[in-house]
Amino acid sequence: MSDSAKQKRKKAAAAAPPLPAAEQSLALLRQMQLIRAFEEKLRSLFSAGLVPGLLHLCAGQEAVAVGVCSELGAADVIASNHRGHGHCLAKGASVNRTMAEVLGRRSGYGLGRSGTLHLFDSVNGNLGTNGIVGGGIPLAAGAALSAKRRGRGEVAACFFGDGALNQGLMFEVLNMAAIWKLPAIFICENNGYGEFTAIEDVTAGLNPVARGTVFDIPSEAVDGMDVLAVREAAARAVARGRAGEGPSFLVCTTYRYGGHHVGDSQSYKDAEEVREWKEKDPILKLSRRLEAEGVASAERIAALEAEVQAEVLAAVEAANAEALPTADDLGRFLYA
Amino acid sequence: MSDSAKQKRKKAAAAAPPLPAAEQSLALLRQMQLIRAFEEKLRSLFSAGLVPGLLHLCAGQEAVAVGVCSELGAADVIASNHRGHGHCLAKGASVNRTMAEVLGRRSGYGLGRSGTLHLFDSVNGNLGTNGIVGGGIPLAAGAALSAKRRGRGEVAACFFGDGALNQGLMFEVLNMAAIWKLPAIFICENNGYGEFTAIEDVTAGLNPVARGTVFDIPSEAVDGMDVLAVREAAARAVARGRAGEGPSFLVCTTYRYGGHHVGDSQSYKDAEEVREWKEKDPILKLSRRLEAEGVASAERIAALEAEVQAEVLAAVEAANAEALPTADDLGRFLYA
Amino acid sequence: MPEPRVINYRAAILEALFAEMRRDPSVIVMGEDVGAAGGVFKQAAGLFEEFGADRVIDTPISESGAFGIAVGAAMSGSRPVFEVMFGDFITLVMDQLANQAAKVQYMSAGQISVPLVLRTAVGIGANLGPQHSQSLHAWTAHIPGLKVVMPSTAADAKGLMAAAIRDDNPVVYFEDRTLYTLRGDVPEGDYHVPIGVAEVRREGEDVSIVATSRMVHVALAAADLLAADGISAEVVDPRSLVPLDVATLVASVRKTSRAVVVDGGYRQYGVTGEIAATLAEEAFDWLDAPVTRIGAENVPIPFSRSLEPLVVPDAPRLAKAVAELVRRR
Amino acid sequence: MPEPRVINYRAAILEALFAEMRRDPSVIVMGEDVGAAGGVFKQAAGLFEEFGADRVIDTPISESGAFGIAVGAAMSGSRPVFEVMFGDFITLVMDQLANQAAKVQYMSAGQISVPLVLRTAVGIGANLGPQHSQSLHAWTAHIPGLKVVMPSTAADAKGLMAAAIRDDNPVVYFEDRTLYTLRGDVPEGDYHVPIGVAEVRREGEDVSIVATSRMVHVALAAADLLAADGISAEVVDPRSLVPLDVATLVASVRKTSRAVVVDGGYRQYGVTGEIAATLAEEAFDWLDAPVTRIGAENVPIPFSRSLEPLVVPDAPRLAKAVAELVRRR
Ligand SMILES: Cc1ncc(C[n+]2csc(CCOP(=O)(O)OP(=O)(O)O)c2C)c(N)n1
Ligand SMILES: Cc1ncc(C[n+]2csc(CCOP(=O)(O)OP(=O)(O)O)c2C)c(N)n1
Ligand SMILES: [Mg+2]
Ligand SMILES: [Mg+2]
Repeated sequence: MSDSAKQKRKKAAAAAPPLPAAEQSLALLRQMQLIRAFEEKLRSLFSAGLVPGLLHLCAGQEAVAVGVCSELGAADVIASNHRGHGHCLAKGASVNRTMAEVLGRRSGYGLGRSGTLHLFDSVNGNLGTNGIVGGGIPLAAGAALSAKRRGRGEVAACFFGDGALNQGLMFEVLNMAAIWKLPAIFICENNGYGEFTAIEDVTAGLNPVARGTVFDIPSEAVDGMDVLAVREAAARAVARGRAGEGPSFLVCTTYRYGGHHVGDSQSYKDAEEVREWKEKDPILKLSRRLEAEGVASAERIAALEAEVQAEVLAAVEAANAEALPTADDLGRFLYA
Repeated sequence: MSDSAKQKRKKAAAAAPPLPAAEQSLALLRQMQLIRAFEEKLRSLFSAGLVPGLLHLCAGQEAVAVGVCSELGAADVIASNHRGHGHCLAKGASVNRTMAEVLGRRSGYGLGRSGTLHLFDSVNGNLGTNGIVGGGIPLAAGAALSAKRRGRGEVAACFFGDGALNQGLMFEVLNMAAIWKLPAIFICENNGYGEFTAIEDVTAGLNPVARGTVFDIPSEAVDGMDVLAVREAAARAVARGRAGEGPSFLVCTTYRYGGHHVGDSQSYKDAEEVREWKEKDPILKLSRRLEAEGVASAERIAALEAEVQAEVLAAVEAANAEALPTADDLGRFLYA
Repeated sequence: MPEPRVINYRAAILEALFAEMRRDPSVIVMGEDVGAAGGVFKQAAGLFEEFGADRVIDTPISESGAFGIAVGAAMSGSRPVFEVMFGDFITLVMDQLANQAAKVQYMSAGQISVPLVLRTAVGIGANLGPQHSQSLHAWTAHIPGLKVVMPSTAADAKGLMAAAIRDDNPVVYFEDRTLYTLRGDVPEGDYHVPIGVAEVRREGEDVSIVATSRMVHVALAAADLLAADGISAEVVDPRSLVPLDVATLVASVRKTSRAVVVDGGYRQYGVTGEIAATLAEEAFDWLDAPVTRIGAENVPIPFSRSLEPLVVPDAPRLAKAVAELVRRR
Repeated sequence: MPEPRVINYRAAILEALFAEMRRDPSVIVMGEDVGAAGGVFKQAAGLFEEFGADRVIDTPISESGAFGIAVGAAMSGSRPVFEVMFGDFITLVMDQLANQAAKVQYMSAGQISVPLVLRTAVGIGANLGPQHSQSLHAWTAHIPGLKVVMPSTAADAKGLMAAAIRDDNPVVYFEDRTLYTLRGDVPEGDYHVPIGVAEVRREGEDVSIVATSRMVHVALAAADLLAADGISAEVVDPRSLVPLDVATLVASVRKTSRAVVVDGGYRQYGVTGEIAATLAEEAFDWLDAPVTRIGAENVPIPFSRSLEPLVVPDAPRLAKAVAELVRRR
């Protein structure tokens, strides 16, 4: 990443928002810890050859998923992308069924046939992770259209990376969301890279936020490393949606610590850059504040951490105890 | 069209640019007259059942094609859209071969197989009219890429309507033209409607010009009813392109007097609106200035008009004398 | 079954749309100029007036985004009927159709259905040229998870539209513009034609002509010509390509021992290949002659009045081909 | 012909790219991460270093716009080799491919050619799931004006890439990721394989197996199994789908009197239909059994380790199917 780009990305940091009530704050922390633990476990399972296919992890980006989803209700909907475990879990997905699906077990959300790229969870309003960059964007807007017609104040959010900022599909959908005043929230997780390519090499215009404002959509830059900042921005967006005021566009500056997928050695990044971002870690940041403001002790936080680790381990064990799908499953659910 | 939209569109008019030298001024006028005469003739032939398919005429919009193409050289390239007779003729296409093609004669540019929607003219650098809204935009950008690699300062321009402003393709191409600094000129002919739908009903954002600036592309609103204003803006864009400074985006406010195609009764417009725009007619406007500034007498202008009428009539006669393509032609030129 | 009465194909489609929209408030219509304008071919006339802008939605010229939104709407409680103005433009929605809509039911293991109809008008004959005349139904038929229907009569136009709207899967509905004014008996009231059931349009003994959509009428006219020539042709209309009613098709061919498959899409790697290969396999021991195929010529469809009529078979040319097959030794 | 030497399929493709780019400065490469990264599968490794950012162009994730630009570049003096990272994503470029690139030569009556190569990697077997495993070559083969090649060996990978780049038409080049490490004799230096010529990979007497791309290797392995069983199978590789070398295929089937067509795309309305229908028609009087077809199962390709191997035939299952056909009474 170029120096000027780094500068630009650093500026995104703003004044710290106040902590929510203790229970809520701890819930946010625990959710981020859970996502981190879930994925770190997957990383090691992958290295041991136990995860089929490719694995895109979101370590470093947890605050975006958790901050946004903490403002959504069960009747609200999300659509996700290829880096979507965080979004799914934050929206309430069962750890067990998610783990089972990623590991290809019959007890997973997709019968173990779909995997990480296609995690659907209708009970919790999740229209799926997606293998097509930008693919989830119109799905969320469509859910917003259904929600608008129902008139119960529900909203639909979608998560996508900076890479999707260049898909024509995104522009088309933003335009329609604006003219139809859809209760949709578009959340760009700008982690600076699409695969091995830095955003500034493929993306014209100084500020991605302008890609929302050009459609007169209220758009803002958000510190994506701060779950509270994300939460505040999401709250504004959700309120607009519920009030019938139309869509919002949030560009959350964030970072993936790891490669594009597990196994990518990240030769296109310098180690210093990764180290710098890790200092801004969203879990660390919230933990420090909780301690500093006397909401939770280091022990309490460690206990939460142990809890989520145990939950993840149990999920892996449960998954391993399940069968793989069988030949009989090959043709099931092709048609309704 | 809503009243506020009308207001907005009226404001586009700016201070009058100076007249070019007499010969050049007359050439601009004659070119616009030719396009008008060509299409009015086609309109009557169509009504007589002599034109196969659908016919989209540009009466009212001639200044854009003529203003832009007057700044292009033979080695520069254009790509056009479904309303493209003006673009083709302004870029130097033979009146006879263009007429023959639209009438489906073997002597046409496409062997009489392609028609109005697919008028290609490689000698004059025309990559074709196009049946797909937005379809020509990447073609011109591709030609700009070739031109950039050749390094001879050539540029490529494309013409598209306000309807294409909502195609994701347009955004994608603008982004790439910007990051690659392609010598491309994007010209939106904003005539207020896409088929039967007013632009403001389907297009978010107050100002289409912002769809260029969001990519940091120098973008401007242009009075598309004034050939001299278009010419000036095009000159700036061409100069930028030739100098290696990248793309430009021009939004020319204009109007089609007729329906979307011949036969469309325009029930979605009010007659008053059409009348108002006809007062701003680009041919009339230039004629009046030429007279007022003593460059050409009314007689001279009438003589030019008679000349182009004769040229068009001759083209129709020539076309009518030609054969239709035959069964032997069906399979020709499928592959190179 | 309700009483038949004569209306045209376009009106029959509209009748189904009105009925389904009245019956089920989750049905919405989306497309370019489908609102106040009533559709560029008047194929949506009156819907806007009755159901309003909330349910009859004019989209910008943003096919892939708008269709993607329709898919998302279908995944969340709506039942969109989405129109792509010309069949040639489905090129623009193939990702949303093939990679999303077609696969969601399967990938979600039945958690989420995609009950939508993609309707699109095709048709050779109006001199509209290469980008406004082709029919790419073969592409959609290739993708598991989609259903594909091609009504040939006014009654089927109504019955298959009603069935498509009620179906919980994505259904691609290819309507032929050149049939819009075709009149026929259409049952009033609630009427639906099951998707996946072929229809024998004319019984015959010597040869089976399997014909899709508009080609059914060409085949029926050819059968008349052949009858005058002493050849008895059976005409079978699959009506839906997916699912394909193989049993009805095969039964016909086993009876006649000869088959010609005729379709309006490009012949190369088109639907005639699948159907002919299936018949040749399933009726192998009954066949007295090879199964032959006729499709559109393998060229971009010329706009020209002299060439366009040569691109797909007319009754005389089809009759000639059939007669040659019947007389083959 | 230059000397052969053993390299792998991926290296063979690259050898052709390097050679053609050196030979002709108008050849450029475009795609996502094809530049400094050398391609996500290293299928473009080294090109950027030798030819620079001016000729090896990293595109944004804007498939339709970027491919459209490639088409425009091809219409104006460049010869782009455009990469679509996964074959599943050609859904995003179908308008530029089918409505523009394929038709320009015809519509312009030969004034403007579109000399470009669309290369895309397909391949079942890496547990990548429904949106990263399917092969939609049938769609491209349906469109007149395109050529479509599917190399199965390292030598063909080189020779067909060289031929595709030199061809003045748009050529779609389907490469199979699972063959990247397949090694084989590849002639050094200038080597090209004519597009439209099939190759008999193994001679046999009892049955012809027509197999595309990776299925060629499955067929060869099946032929070994069948040989042990006393059945002599001929394996024919069409190598290009358009144009299709019908003569070579038909000659094989007329010789053996039996045929199985096997391909890695979805079976329904896929390329096996066209090929089988053609063989059944052209070899009708020679056939002792119906032409049978095997493709990918008609479902989204599951990512699961237990199911993915069931989706396309392996040698034992193919051998079984062939043996049944040969023994059919
Ligand atoms: C349409 C499409 N093009 C290309 C790809 C391959 N691909 C997968 S992820 C990715 C990069 C996405 O970058 P970004 O949107 O920034 O998300 P991130 O990976 O950074 O979270 C690419 C190019 C794809 N999956 N879909
Ligand atoms: C991709 C695509 N969608 C829809 C159409 C049908 N269509 C042809 S012209 C047109 C309106 C275009 O409006 P605009 O771009 O403003 O050009 P204008 O006709 O006003 O000059 C439409 C919708 C098409 N040809 N291509
Ligand atoms: Mg990114
Ligand atoms: Mg317009």
